[in-house]
Amino acid sequence: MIVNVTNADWSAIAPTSIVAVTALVVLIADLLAPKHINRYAAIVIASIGIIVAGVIAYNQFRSGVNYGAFGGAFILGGFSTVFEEIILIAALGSIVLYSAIGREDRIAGAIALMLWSTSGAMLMAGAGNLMTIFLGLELLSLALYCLCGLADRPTSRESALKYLILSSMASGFLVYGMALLFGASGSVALADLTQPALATNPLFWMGAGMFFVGIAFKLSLVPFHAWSPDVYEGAPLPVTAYMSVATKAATLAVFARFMYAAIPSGIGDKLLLPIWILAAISMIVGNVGMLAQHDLKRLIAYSGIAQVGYILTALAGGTPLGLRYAIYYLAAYTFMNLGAFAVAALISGDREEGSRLANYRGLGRRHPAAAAFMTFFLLAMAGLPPTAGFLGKILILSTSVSAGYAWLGVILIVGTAISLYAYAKVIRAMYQRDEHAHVHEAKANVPLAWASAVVCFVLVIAMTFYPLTPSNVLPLVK
Amino acid sequence: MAAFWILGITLIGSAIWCITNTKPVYSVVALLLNFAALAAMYLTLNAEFLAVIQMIVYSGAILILFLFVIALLSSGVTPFSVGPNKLPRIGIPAVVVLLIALGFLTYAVNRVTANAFANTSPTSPVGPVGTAGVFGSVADFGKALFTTYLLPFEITALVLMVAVIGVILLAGDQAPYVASQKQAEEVRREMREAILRGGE
Amino acid sequence: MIVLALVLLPILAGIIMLLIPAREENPVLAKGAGTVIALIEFALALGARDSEFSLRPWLSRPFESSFHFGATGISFWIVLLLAVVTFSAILAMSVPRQRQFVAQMLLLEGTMMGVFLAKDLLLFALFWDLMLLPVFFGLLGWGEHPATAWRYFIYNFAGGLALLLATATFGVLFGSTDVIGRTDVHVVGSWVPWIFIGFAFAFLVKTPVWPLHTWMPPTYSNTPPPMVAVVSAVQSKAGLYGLIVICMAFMPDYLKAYAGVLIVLGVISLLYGAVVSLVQNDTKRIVAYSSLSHLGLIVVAICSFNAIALQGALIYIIAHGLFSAGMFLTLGYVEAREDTRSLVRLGGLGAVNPKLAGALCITSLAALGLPGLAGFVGEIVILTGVFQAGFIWVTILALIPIVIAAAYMLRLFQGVMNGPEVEDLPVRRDLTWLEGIALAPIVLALVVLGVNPHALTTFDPAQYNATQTQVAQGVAR
Amino acid sequence: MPVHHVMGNEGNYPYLLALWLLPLAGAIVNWAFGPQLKSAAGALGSAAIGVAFVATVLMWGAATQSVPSTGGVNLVGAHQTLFSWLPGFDFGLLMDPLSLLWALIITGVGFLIHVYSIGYMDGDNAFARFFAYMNFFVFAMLTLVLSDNFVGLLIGWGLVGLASYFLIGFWFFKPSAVAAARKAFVLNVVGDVGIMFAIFMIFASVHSTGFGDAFAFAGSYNTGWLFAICLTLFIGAAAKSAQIPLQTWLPDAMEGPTPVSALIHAATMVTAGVYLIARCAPLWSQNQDAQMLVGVIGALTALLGAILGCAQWDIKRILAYSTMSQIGYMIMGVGVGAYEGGVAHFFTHAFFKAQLFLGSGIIIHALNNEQDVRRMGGLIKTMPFAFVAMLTGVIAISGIPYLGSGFFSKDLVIQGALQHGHPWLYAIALITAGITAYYMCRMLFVTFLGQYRGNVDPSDLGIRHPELAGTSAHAAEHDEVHAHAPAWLMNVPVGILIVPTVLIGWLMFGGENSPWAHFFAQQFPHPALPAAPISETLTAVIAFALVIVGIAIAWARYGVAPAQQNAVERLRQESVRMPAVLTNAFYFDYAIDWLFVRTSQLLGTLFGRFLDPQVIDGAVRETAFSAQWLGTLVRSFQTGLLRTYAFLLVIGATCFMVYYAVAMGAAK
Amino acid sequence: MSPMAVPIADYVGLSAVIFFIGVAGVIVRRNPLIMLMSIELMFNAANLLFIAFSRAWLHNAGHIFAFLVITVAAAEAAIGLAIVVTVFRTSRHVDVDDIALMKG
Repeated sequence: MIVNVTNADWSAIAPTSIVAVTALVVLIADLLAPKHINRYAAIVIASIGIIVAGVIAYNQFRSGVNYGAFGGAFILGGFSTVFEEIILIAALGSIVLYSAIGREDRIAGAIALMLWSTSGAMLMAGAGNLMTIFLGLELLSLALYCLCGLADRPTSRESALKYLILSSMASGFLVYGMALLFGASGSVALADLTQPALATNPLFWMGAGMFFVGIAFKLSLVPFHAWSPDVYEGAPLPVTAYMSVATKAATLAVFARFMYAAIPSGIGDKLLLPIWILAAISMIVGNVGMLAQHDLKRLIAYSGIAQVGYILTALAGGTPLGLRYAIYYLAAYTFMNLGAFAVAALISGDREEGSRLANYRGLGRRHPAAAAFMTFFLLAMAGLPPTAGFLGKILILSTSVSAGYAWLGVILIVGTAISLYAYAKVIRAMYQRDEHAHVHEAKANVPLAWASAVVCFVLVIAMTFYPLTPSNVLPLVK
Repeated sequence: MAAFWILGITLIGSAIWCITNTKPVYSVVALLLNFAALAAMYLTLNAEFLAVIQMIVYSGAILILFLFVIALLSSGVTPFSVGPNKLPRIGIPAVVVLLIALGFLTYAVNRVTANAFANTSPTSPVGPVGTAGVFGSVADFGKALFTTYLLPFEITALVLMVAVIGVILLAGDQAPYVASQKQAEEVRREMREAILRGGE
Repeated sequence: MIVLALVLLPILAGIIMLLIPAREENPVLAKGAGTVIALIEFALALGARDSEFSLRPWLSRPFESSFHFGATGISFWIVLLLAVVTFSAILAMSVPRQRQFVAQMLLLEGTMMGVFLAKDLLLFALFWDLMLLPVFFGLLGWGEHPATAWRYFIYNFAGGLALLLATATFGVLFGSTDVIGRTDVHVVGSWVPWIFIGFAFAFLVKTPVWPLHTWMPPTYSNTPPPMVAVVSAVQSKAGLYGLIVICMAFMPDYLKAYAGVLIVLGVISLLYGAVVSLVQNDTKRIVAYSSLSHLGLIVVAICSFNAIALQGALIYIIAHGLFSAGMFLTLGYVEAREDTRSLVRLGGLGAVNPKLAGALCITSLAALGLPGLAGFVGEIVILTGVFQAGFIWVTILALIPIVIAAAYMLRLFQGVMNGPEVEDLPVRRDLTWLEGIALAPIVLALVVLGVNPHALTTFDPAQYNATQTQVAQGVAR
Repeated sequence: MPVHHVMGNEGNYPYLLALWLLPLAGAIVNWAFGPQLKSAAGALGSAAIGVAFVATVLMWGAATQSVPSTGGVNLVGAHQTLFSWLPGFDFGLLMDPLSLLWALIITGVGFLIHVYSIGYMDGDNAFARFFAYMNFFVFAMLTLVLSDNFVGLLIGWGLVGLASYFLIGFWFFKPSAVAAARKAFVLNVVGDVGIMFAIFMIFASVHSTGFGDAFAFAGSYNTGWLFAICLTLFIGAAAKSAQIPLQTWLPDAMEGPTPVSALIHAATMVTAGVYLIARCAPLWSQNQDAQMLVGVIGALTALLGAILGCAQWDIKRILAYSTMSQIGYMIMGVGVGAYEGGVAHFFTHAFFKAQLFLGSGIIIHALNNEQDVRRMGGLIKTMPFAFVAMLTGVIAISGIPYLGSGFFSKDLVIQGALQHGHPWLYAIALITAGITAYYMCRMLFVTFLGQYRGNVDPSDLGIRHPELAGTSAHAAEHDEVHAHAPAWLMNVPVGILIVPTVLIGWLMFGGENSPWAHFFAQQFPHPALPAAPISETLTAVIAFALVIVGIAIAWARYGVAPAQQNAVERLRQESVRMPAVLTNAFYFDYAIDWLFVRTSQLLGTLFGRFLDPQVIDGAVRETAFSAQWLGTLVRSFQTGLLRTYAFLLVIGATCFMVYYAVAMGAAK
Repeated sequence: MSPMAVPIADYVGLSAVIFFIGVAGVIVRRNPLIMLMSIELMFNAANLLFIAFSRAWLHNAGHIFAFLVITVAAAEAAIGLAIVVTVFRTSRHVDVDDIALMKG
């Protein structure tokens, strides 16, 4: 059997390739560029690469192409491109934060790693067989292990170690599950998993179960969530920003493709029930976990645990609209998170002061604009209007109700109520009249971070009034 | 049949030896044994190329790396030791849980019958080990790798690149980045405090 | 378009005011600008009757939703009330950081305009949550105890979330949320009771009704007077408005099924608020608990399913808005002069401040339902209807708080204004002309509506025979 | 909507509008421009009422004009529809003989009292405000009596209560006045609420609140409802007219200036209850139970007021209890069905009680706000005019045959009770007449005979707490010397009032053929009644005998020469030995306080201090705490130890495998 | 084609045992190096499964997958060891229980 690799195949992974190659360019430019500009050189080159990749992906989306490249290893289509765009946005939003943070001499390397990580995530978005999923995931994760450990803090190295060991363990489950799935279907292609005979095949069931363990770990669903607060806290700020969005987006893409396109018909409800239960638990535990946090990144980790629960609520039931609104909420979540991290970067110095919540005390007076932005993003995460978080929750609620998973909607509401309490504590600290707080002064002169915050702000509002949910995604999942 | 059992017992035994040894070096040795047995088992399954790769990559590269690291970490004034166990009672529950998982996994999988695989059309026939063009041969493997599975193969390049660059960045300059002596002291104090506080 | 302007003008003005750098601080200018905008809003509101604006779609799936505003039916009157009260509140206030406060007031006005003008449920829910924020920040920035802000926010946001869930479910079941004021809306199915409960919970928290009321007294006593005037006058009406135009118009059967519970809660609120008011020493808390009592009466009116009672509810909604705003503003002036709200410390102000005493007197008399003022009209029309609907015991119980109201309102008025002059209170100044102008429209409206409430009626007598649903739709339409 | 049954001739009556609105205009002008008007305020206020009186007189013809009867209700008077209050609620003015009578008293006596007030209130800081309130009161009272429907009546009802509140608390720097004002208002609101409830029932029955509709269907009410309507209406009447058990505010109301007591708390407002029952005669006539109830309450109030009148020392409180007692007579009269009698007693009472109050006002004014009769005495020498005024009033109220107007009207009431079949009420009324004569003469003798006691130490007179008894407490506040207005301003109105006080009763002379009976011929129902067992002449004789006994006892105790000489010691003895049940007015105040006020306050405290913060908020707080506790629980799993996380992961994975193994089995 | 001499279920059982021995190693051992080795055991168990199934299906996708897993495992071991070195270079003992700065 000979498979011809055509030009179309290469163009399918063009955005991914561009990102991967950009990483090399960044590394080379770092060697060549003078020391005092290499930080901005790296950021600018990376940004250009990402934007070019984004434009190409957008054109692919517009043209409506839909085919499996490399013998079905990578499926190009609306679904993959939408997720690619979200991942690219996450990467762009995180990379610009390097302008405010980090050591000069490692920035180029870090950005290169982040770009490779991005390309891994993008591969996951388009993965059509188990191998691409596995490799994309490993590419994403391996780069992130390194990125986590790059800051010169004990916590950073600790987070790298924790992430490495736990994530590898989860990868072990994932790959073992893949082996069982391969054993069940005799193929590594996702499309082959829809054979009706598999519905009663124990290998398939156990394989899917172990596969989901890996997925749930990456999505940091309870009880596979334990790594994320520690890792988020220890990792450098831009890495946390990136990780909080990109891993989730890529894993969600894999999960969505799996649940929409790789399950024998008729067993979806039963097969996926544990995931919905975990989503429900995550919504509660994630929001509850926020209540007693002292670190912004940790808080966002818990928040992310809950937000993934929201997104899964949209997917529950497997309706076409559910997928659209999951993507909508994912995009909203991306902007809200990136916005919050941009503000955190704004008030950070060399030692990431923006991460500790103690430093937000009295921010409302010292730096009203930053405080206002932070308030906005936190309230958006809580789902207050007029933000995309609000509309996203409405859409998720309506799909969950119409799909027969209203109990998830109710839990979503309960979780949101708890979350507001937690976000409110941060906001309260910002507007507290505490004259004696000894806190770090905001730098607030980082144009890129400002720009990032403003763009996120505008987009979060705009998405409320013009909900640009991708309309033609579902047919392209398969 | 006999080979499977011998190799299987060797695999299990060496694996248990590996994780129970107090000295990491012995663990590496046990792992080496394990990998070798596994390679042999690959041979019985008509995967001679994988068996070779297993020996070269795992035994030749990865385990050597482990040994280097063990040597590196032990090279200080005192050999490295293990601190107080903060989770002393995790062993028994862990084993119980794992046995449950194992039980359910094997129970479930044992319900599959061999004829589930009967109605398949092989991509290449099974022949003697080492024969070109048959299932498991280098040619068979290579052809698949560079055609059907070209994309995964390409990605491995990136994976390795990440590993290289990542390790360089991680293990490179470890001096804390500080602008001044005063700041350096502050950083150290902060680190000390962070350690004492145990993370909030 | 005019309704869109009603909503957007104050919001934009408020945002712009917030964005002006702090060093350009000019309290008089800020207040002036706020007053002018409030005046423009008033003019717009006057001209907005029955005008509509619709831009579609906002969403087309999973349900249709559009940017649809309209000043029809009761919306017009509440919006007018809002415009008047906001004008009065902004005109004669003095708080620190005036510019930011005026901005919050304008934002509050704009968002509440949105609530009462929205003809789309989703839009309604959006503004519903949004209108919490200015009050929240007002409490945070200018309240005495910031903790109150959280209590206010968490309670009301919990209600907002229930509203959200109910709205989403409603949208899915009916296929559209562009429904307020429509007559062809009938939702059926096993979900409807839950939708109803969601809506009702949100509305009852907002109103509030016992036992969901505990956020209200601290909120009212801590919020700066200009803001609490608007909140108590108009924001608390959002729940009642929702109960009429949503619960009653679309789910009358369920409202009827749960009416017993709601009426019991309303009656408990009535009595509870009244007796608690009787023993409070904080002037603003007295009014807060009295609001609990008065709003309980409106809940009873709505749930009694009687056209006359509903008519009375509309009148009382406006009347309560006017007199509670008047009371809070006047008590605010007292507080600004004497730096205290405690009845224990206040006393004898009337001798030196006859105008202030007059203002407090008229508003408190309206609050206790003095015949000839607007509050009385609402009370008697409501109770006439409730009695006619057959709730004889409810009527009897609802009459008791009227007596108690006389006791606590007079205790309040006399405690502040009458008695011997208190020695250690600071030197005082009578009502300034600006404050007088601020109170004038409220007092005037109280008298005019008390003498001739006919102007307020939104439907003709023939509709007394119409079904409750039709009346509710008529109210919304 | 039901057909409107209008009472009276529909038409346009400018005089009617004028007499209604002029006092309001006066009130507004006085209120708004008081400081600028200065002393002209009094003249302006009086003029407004005077003109209104003229307009009222000019309305006489229209008000007594009968309408071609259409059956059912007797139709008489003038009616003007004003505006639609709400859809279905029309608002109009009705002037029939009953309203006319009240309007005449309100504007006529009101005018005299206004003029008197110019003198009495001269020099007060809030002179203009006083007249604003007084004018406002007249307007409110006119609204009450002129309204053609129950809602309008209730509006007037509430507004007179408000005016009363303002005027009782006129000197609002006095805590006692403030408390009295609040008490009066709250108790009156109880009455308002009663009328409201009656309105609900009437509306539910006839879908209208107009008098015409309510009375036209009087026969069609369910008996139980009709009784309930009458009962609740009577609650209103009782509160306003100080009938048991809502009477306690009236004595306290004497905290107001004396002209206020004369106009509001004697002549007009407190008789609104009488008006209400007379107005609702068609309803009362249909219900024996209601008649019985109201008659009994009226008689009891009359007796109780009289008994309490014997135990008072404050001249105005004596008059207040006498007012209560006399209104008891009126209520009994209209209650049992003797409407003409009850209304007649209102009519004469308005004059003689105003006379008495204004007379006492002259004394109080002259004695610098001294009100305790124990500190008076011998005033006959210094104030002969006041004595004459008071004497005519006492004669009238005591019911000395043919010498005072009270005789005629009281006789009508007493005889009416017998005629309508209530012999027990008849007996009570007769006894009360005797007691009335006693305590009025007691007041007269103690005040005017003997030696002046103003310079005696209060404790020698048995005054225990001079500062609380109101003897000289507010005298001190009006110490500043000011030029008094000319005395004729106060004396002339009193002089004018002497005439009707003595003579007006002759209108009722002549039984069926009296002008009085003619005047009301078309107003009230006149059922055929059996002849009374005791003739009217005999009743008069019995009453006179009892009155003579009363006067004799008073004379023996206070009038005879030894009593005059030992006055100080005797008064002290009497003060000290006064039974506590009388000084505490039969403990009604305590009962109301404990039953209602303190109970409500206790509940309020319980709710406000405990239920709200501890239970309801406590529950919410506990929820928040449990969320916080859950947060701590989640944190406790987050040990920071890698192996814990790994173990968690494995537990999760195990659960997955267990589930899938089981679910797969179920799928097969 | 020759059928497999050993039932496929035996291979699955064997690999599952090895896999869970690896998992147990991660949980109970405190030495990060042993943990990494245990993870290698887990990957190898998966590899064994891939190859066994490959043989059962006579489909070489399993071989390719196993090859990829080996590559990834190598990269992971390299990065993992680098991280372990950075973490423990300054410390006198090697114990994951000692690295718990972050918790809660």
